[in-house]
Amino acid sequence: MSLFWIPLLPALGVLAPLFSAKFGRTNCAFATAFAPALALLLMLFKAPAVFRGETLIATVEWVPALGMQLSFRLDGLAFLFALLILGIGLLIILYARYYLSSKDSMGKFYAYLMLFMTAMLGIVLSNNLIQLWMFWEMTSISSFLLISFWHNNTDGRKGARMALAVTGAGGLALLAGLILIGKIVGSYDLSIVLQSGDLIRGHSLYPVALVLVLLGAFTKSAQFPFHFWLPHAMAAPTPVSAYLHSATMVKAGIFLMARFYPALAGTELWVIIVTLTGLATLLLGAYTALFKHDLKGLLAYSTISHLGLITLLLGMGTELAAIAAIFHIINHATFKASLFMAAGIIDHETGTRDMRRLNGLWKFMPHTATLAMVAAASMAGVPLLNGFLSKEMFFAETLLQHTLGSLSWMIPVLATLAAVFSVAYSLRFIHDVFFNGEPVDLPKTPHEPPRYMKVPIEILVGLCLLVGLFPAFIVGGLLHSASLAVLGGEVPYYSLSIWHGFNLALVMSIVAMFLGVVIYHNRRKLFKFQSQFPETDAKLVFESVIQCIVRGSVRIQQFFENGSLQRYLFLLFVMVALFAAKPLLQLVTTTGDREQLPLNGVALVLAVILMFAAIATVIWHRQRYISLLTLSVVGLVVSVAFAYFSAPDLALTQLSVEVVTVILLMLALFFLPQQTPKESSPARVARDLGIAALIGGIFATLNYAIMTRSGVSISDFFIANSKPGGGGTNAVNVILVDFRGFDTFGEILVLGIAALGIFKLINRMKVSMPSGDLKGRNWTKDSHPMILRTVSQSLLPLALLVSAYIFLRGHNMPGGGFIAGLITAVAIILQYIAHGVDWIKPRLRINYQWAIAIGVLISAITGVGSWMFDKPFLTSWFDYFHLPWIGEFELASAIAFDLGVYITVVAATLLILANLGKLTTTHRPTVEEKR
Amino acid sequence: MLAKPRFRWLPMPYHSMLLFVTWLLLNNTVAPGHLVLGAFLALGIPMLTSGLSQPQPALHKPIKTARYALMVLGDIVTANLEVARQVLGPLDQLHPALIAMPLDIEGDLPITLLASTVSLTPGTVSSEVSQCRKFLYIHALTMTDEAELIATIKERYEKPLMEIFSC
Amino acid sequence: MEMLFALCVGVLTTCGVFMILRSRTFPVVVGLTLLGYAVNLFLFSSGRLSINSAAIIGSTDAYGDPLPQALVLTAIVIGFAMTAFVVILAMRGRGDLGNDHVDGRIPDHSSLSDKERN
Amino acid sequence: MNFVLELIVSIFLLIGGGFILVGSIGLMRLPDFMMRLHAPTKATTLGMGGLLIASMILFTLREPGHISVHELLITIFLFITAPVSAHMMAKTALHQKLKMISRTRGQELLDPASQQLAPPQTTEKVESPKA
Amino acid sequence: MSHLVILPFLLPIFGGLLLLLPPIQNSLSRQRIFAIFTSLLLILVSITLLHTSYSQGTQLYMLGNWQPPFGIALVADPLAALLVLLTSILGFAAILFACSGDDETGMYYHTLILLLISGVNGAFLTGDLFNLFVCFEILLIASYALLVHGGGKHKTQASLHYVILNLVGSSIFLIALGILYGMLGTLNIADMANKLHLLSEDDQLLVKVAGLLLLVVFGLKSAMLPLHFWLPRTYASASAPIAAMFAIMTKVGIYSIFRVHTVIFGENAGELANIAQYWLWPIAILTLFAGAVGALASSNLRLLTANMILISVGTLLVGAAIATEQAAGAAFYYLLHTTFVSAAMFLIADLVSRQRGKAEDRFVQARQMKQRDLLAGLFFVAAVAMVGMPPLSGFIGKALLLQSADTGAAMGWSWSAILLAGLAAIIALSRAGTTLFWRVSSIHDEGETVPRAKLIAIILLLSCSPLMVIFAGPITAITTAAAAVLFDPALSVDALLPTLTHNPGGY
Amino acid sequence: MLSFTVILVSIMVVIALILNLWRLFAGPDLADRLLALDTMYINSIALIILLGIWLSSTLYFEAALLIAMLGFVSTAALCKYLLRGDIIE
Ligand code: NA
Ligand code: NA
Repeated sequence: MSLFWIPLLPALGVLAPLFSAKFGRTNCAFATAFAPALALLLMLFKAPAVFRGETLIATVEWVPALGMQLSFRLDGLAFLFALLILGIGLLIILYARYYLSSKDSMGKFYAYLMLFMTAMLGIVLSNNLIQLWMFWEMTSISSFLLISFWHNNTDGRKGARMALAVTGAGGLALLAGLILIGKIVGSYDLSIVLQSGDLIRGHSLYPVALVLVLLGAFTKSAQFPFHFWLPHAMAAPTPVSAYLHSATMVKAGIFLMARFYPALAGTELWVIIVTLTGLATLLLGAYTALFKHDLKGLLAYSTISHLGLITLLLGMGTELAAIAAIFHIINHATFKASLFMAAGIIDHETGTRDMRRLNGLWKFMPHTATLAMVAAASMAGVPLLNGFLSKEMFFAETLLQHTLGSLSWMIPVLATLAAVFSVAYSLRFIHDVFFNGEPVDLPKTPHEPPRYMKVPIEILVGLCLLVGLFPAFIVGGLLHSASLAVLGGEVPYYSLSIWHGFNLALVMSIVAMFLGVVIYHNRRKLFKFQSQFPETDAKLVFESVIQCIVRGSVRIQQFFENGSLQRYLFLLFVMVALFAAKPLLQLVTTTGDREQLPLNGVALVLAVILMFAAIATVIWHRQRYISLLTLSVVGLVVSVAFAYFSAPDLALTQLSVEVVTVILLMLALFFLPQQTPKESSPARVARDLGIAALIGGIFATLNYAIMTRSGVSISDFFIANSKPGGGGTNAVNVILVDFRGFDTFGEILVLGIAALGIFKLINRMKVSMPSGDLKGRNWTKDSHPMILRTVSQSLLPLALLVSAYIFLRGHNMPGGGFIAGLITAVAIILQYIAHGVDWIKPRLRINYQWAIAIGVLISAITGVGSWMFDKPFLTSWFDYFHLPWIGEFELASAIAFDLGVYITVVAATLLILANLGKLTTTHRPTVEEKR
Repeated sequence: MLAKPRFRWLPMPYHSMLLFVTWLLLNNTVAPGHLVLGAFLALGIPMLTSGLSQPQPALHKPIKTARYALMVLGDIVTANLEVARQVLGPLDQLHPALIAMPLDIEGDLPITLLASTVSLTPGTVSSEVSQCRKFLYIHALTMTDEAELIATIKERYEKPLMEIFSC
Repeated sequence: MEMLFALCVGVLTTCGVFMILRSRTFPVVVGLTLLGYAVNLFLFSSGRLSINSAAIIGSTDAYGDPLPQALVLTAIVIGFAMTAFVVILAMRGRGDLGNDHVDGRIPDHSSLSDKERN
Repeated sequence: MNFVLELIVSIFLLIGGGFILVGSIGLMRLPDFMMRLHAPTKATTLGMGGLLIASMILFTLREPGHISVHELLITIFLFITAPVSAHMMAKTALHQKLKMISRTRGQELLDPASQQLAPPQTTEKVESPKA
Repeated sequence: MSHLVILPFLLPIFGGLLLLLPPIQNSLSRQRIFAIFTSLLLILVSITLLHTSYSQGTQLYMLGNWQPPFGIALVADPLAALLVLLTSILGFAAILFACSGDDETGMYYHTLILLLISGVNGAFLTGDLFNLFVCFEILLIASYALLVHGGGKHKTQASLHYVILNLVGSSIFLIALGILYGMLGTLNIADMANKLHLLSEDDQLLVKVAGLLLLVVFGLKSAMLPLHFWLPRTYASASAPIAAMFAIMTKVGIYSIFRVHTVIFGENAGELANIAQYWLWPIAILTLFAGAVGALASSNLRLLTANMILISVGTLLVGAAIATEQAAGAAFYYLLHTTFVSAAMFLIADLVSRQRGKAEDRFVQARQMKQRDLLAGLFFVAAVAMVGMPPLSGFIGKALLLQSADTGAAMGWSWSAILLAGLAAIIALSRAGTTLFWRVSSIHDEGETVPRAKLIAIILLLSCSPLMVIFAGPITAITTAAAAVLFDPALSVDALLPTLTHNPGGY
Repeated sequence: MLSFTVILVSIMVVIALILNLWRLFAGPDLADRLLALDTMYINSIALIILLGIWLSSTLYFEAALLIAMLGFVSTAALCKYLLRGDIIE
């Protein structure tokens, strides 16, 4: 379990800088370094076991559904990488302590750094594919934060975004690849996956999985053609570049290839893809590096080139090449990190990174210069330094491979060519910066940096030397155990000595050295040649591609989502037609076997009236008042139809709702234009008519098909239980208040909410009112005709009586709380129409809002009442009582429920209509005034 | 003369009576239970709505009222037959007219009743009451003599109504 | 009879859908109401058509299906609440946006301004 | 049900139906709005009256001991409301100054009526109202 | 007998109604305290319900004591209970957030939110299709009223579209119900699944129409292509806490697709098995595409968040299209995650708007926010979760879903669509974040400091994301169980229908 | 005989309804159309009464009563609109 502490310590360490930042920079750095130092120590304790070739694994179950465990694995490869991450990480912490200025938020920086360190450790220690991916993506995120650390700087923001987009995309591909591997193997457990190499390689989806995983690796490791983000990530503070972009994060891709080497490598496909990608990257990076005037730009391309080199090695598929790759990982990390740190010092001390201005710094900072020169020499592959050793192994391997068949000879040649450029740009780094005349126009006078800022470089350069001189002693064990992990079984013999005799590889090195010097010497001609090509700034290209995508998206979106409701509705109807039409086309018979009702003349005429009225509504829809009248006719006929087809309750409801709706629409008519302009083109009308007729046809067909079919239904239950179970003879009403009282409860809730919502809408509503009618006549001055007033007033008690009648009989006969409520409401609305709001207001002091709440509460409490009898919500109760003289009568909880319905309906309707009325009690302009 | 509520619990006795009868009509019954319920509603509803009603002249002659109602019913039957003939017959024999009938009767309810009677009896529709409540504009489907029509209405309908409301 | 009923539903639907596809709020509301009628008739008829069979226990020998009736009742009430809301919203829209177009803006090809139409 | 009852009911029904039809024919035939306004009175008064009486008779006499008088209520309602509807519509027509056929007498009253003014005092036929 | 099942529906109703009455109605602070109290209570109830339904199996509540299919039954299976809990937490956050001012810009805020919650909870709990319609209407009408909360042109306009579209949707729902009742003679979902087999092949076609019409209806609610147009504008124009609350609304549609199209039209439906899936595949992919395009085209944070919701809808629809128990479980986990996170993002967008002056949350250079680091931190967490990057909950949901794709075609389509949409999201959100927080024109100290209530609300929602990762094991266990119930007829159908004592009649 | 009469009278009422509809369509003024609608309300009452007689059922009485009451309110409101524009003020 102690394995968990290795990533966990830095994870906890994220908090350390945040809390210690206020205690000064040095304390903050120490506090930050504590956790990784401890983790490093912990790991070193594990070293003997790892060097013995053991694989330490610690697992905790996490998400079984995802096959995801929290599982860590420490083998040679993980050990090597973890060592780099923690070791260089500690040096970076020290370095950053001096690098960051007092304006920078050190706490935040260290916190991001620790987050990154955790993620990196997570990747290399993961023993579960999904977990590995989790940490993989976390590096993308934390590196985004680190690159954009100076976020006021546009380059920083854009560079970070680009890095995130590219590595994020790769990460997504990787996820797909890993899940695919998991599906092939049946487990995400790395130990199992690594043992299932043959299964994976033999699977038909292997190419897909391989490509996906490699996409992840290549994007992360800045392989061609995904390399372009790395130079722009150099906008990051230099400690970040040194850490992420040389030593660790970009190596995550390499790590991935190494990690999956036993599972994925060894096929032709692997060799071709990885080798060619590596080769292209190697060449491109080496060549481009030479032309970069920016110090960090040069190092960035150099990094790309070296990453290509390692990739190439891993691609060759031979065991020795893999070992060479691992060795070069170590070497590159040491010399490149130190070079970056040196570049950071130069930048820090001079205020520029432009090599055209940086000249002759040797005089100002000899100590730094020396360190940089040793590291650069290692980068160039100068003997006695570590870079030389791995490069030599590389050359040797290029000579042994047969990747490209008869063209395989090209690989050593191209490798040498890359080495030539590598020597050239290393030389440029040394000569152009530290010698080559006097500095040009530097913002600051350079001098040596603080003492401890150089310590990390000294350590790394020392390592370069030590490894270069005593390779087997220093890294032998490390390399061996890592190779063991990568190769999965036996490690072949390899020699870590400085001298392998005078062989072809050495010749290649010597040629590279010589030609490199020649090229650097003639660099001006080469620069001139290169300057003929327009320099494409990847950032600009990337940004413009993104801009292009964004603009395209905007265009697509504006085209489809043009804000036109008519289009949206049209699509909705098309969808309905599409979905319904397909099954209907397969329907064999429309007419079912059920006996149909005979047609009669009266019904026919009524139907004709209904259809004519409906069509008239459409034809006259632009004269809104007329369409309202025809609409009323439709409503009337529908009510009569309900009555005709034995649904008296429905007829009553439809009638009362109809009136309220008409009143509402008339109110709307006053505040809306009274006519509709002719807007639709004939084509549009035809289109709309087409889809409307289609939908109409579909609904009619469905309706006919259903009505003519016989079927089963639960309805008999209601008929049978209405009286004995629900205590009422009106089955419809018993369903409403008892069997499905819950629906009714919901329904009054809807009505209540609608009223509240409408009241909310009316509140502070701006209205425009027509000053006269359609023909421009003034409205009459007689706002409340006397006769109407007088009669309405006497109708009110009568209407209330009818309400009471309808309400009380509802349970047994057509009627009920809802209809009664609407009758009451209509009667009161008639008072509003006849007398006006001003007259009613002081005479009818009802708080409709309260009434709605009380109405719904009465129904709810009636429902809850059954809890006392240990029955579910809305369980009804009824009984028959006998009183002398009066006779038998029934009491039922349904009546209380219905009372709630009644009150809600009255209150909601009035809240809506009465408040609408209030809108115009203020002055209304006449036609003349408006002119 | 305006009727003042005589009892607090019976603000509109005629209304209450009317409601009670209506309740029994609605239920087609004189069962005791409904008598109680009807009485309760007949008392309760006016109490609820009394706030919303303007005081009106009281009915003083219930018997005269009934007689008036029957007379109007009779007029409706005879006039309807006459008008039906006119409607179905040649239209060019119709001589419509808009007339203004001076009103002697006062008060909202009496005027309303008169206007309603005029409208209910076929052949005439009360179209407008002048703001001063002194004239009733009537449209007649066909009219031979204006004075005669006015006199008939005044004699047959306005006078009894004035008696009923004693104004 | 069933055919006639279905025909009515079809015509009401057609008219409703056509109106819903208009560009001004009022016709759309009218269309929604028409469609509402069609839908209620449709839902009602899912209990099949029958005459003289009201679901009042004791009033007849064969009862129609009371359940769709109850459903339609609920649907009518909910439809009313929704219509009311959309009507007021349309008014609010006219007040806030200055016109009664469903999109809140009158497309360029419309020749009439809102004021002229009043 | 005996023949006499059926006959009586049928007669009332026919009376009702007849007047309803006459009213609607009038609505269709009559030449101007104010004249057409007279038509529905037929439907509401004798038309509905006939039908409702028929219904009352039928349901009262159909089964012994059961009276059906609630139809009266509809009649009462119609008698209360129909004149008011007619009045309101007439008022509307006056206000909108709808055209009446040319032979209509008293057209000069249209103006004062639409503004609810007293008629102009020029006509001698009308006595001036008491103060 | 336990009434636990109905409490998530009733409690907010009682709370909401009491808010309308004195003495609570009289003062805003009383309203706030009461609303918070109610929603906290609701969370407790929901947790209890989830625990009960998970440990003791599906809870059936027969309303009115009528046995299904005759009466309406509430069905609290783990899925419903889980979503009820989600709604309750969201509701609490929306109420808490609004307590520092948003509830004053219009009337009835707390009442309407509570009633909305009850509608949503009702929709999750009901086992009756018509009652589902009623619950839909409750939540819709409450959402209409809430949408216009605060007033303004944009809200009016957006809600006009939203309301009209949904009214048409409701009509289609009723038509579908008419067909289903006409052919199957029942309204209970489980009973429908049973009765489907009794129909002739020809009659089944009619039921198929109904099933597909329901797909349109649920699709409209869940904003699937091409019925999604209402969503971005609607969500972007709503007040922040309401937009946050709305994050659950699309999920109701998704939930209904799962409930109806799995239980009624699932594997065991014979000829009608998986009728929705044929359409769901292209729709899901296109929805993801539309969401990605929309996200890239968004010009402000609210719009972007709305489009992210669209992406999440597409992702969930993929889960529905795969139509396996595993996919459903994955989808439910993802559903929880995306609801929390998008809700939080809406709230964050509001805070951002308030500190950026006239620029609001548009992606343009503007003055620096007063509490930039705080807001940037919140945004960062939300964004990481939203795009599905580790270590927050998005990645587990996404990985679960990708993993559940089984056939080659399913993998090809769903993976590429989901992953590419994820990439678009990364690009869009990184652009958004860098612009909003880092492209600063000037440094002012104006703007309101974030009130504590708002901060707590956001942190509450955001912290759900890491918690969902840490407790991913138990949570996926619940979502898996939730999915299992849906896919097992013994649990989703047979268990809900007591042996009938009544023989159904016929026409 | 009665059922024959009922059918005959129903046909008369239905013809009346058609005539009303014709007036509703023909106008010419809004008031004419309104009058036609008002007449249709009354004729519908007749139709429902006839339905009750035909089915010898009193279940439809309330529907007739309601049309009588609500039709009036509707007509009054529609008139008020033509007169004043705003029906509740
Ligand atoms: Na230089
Ligand atoms: Na008004």
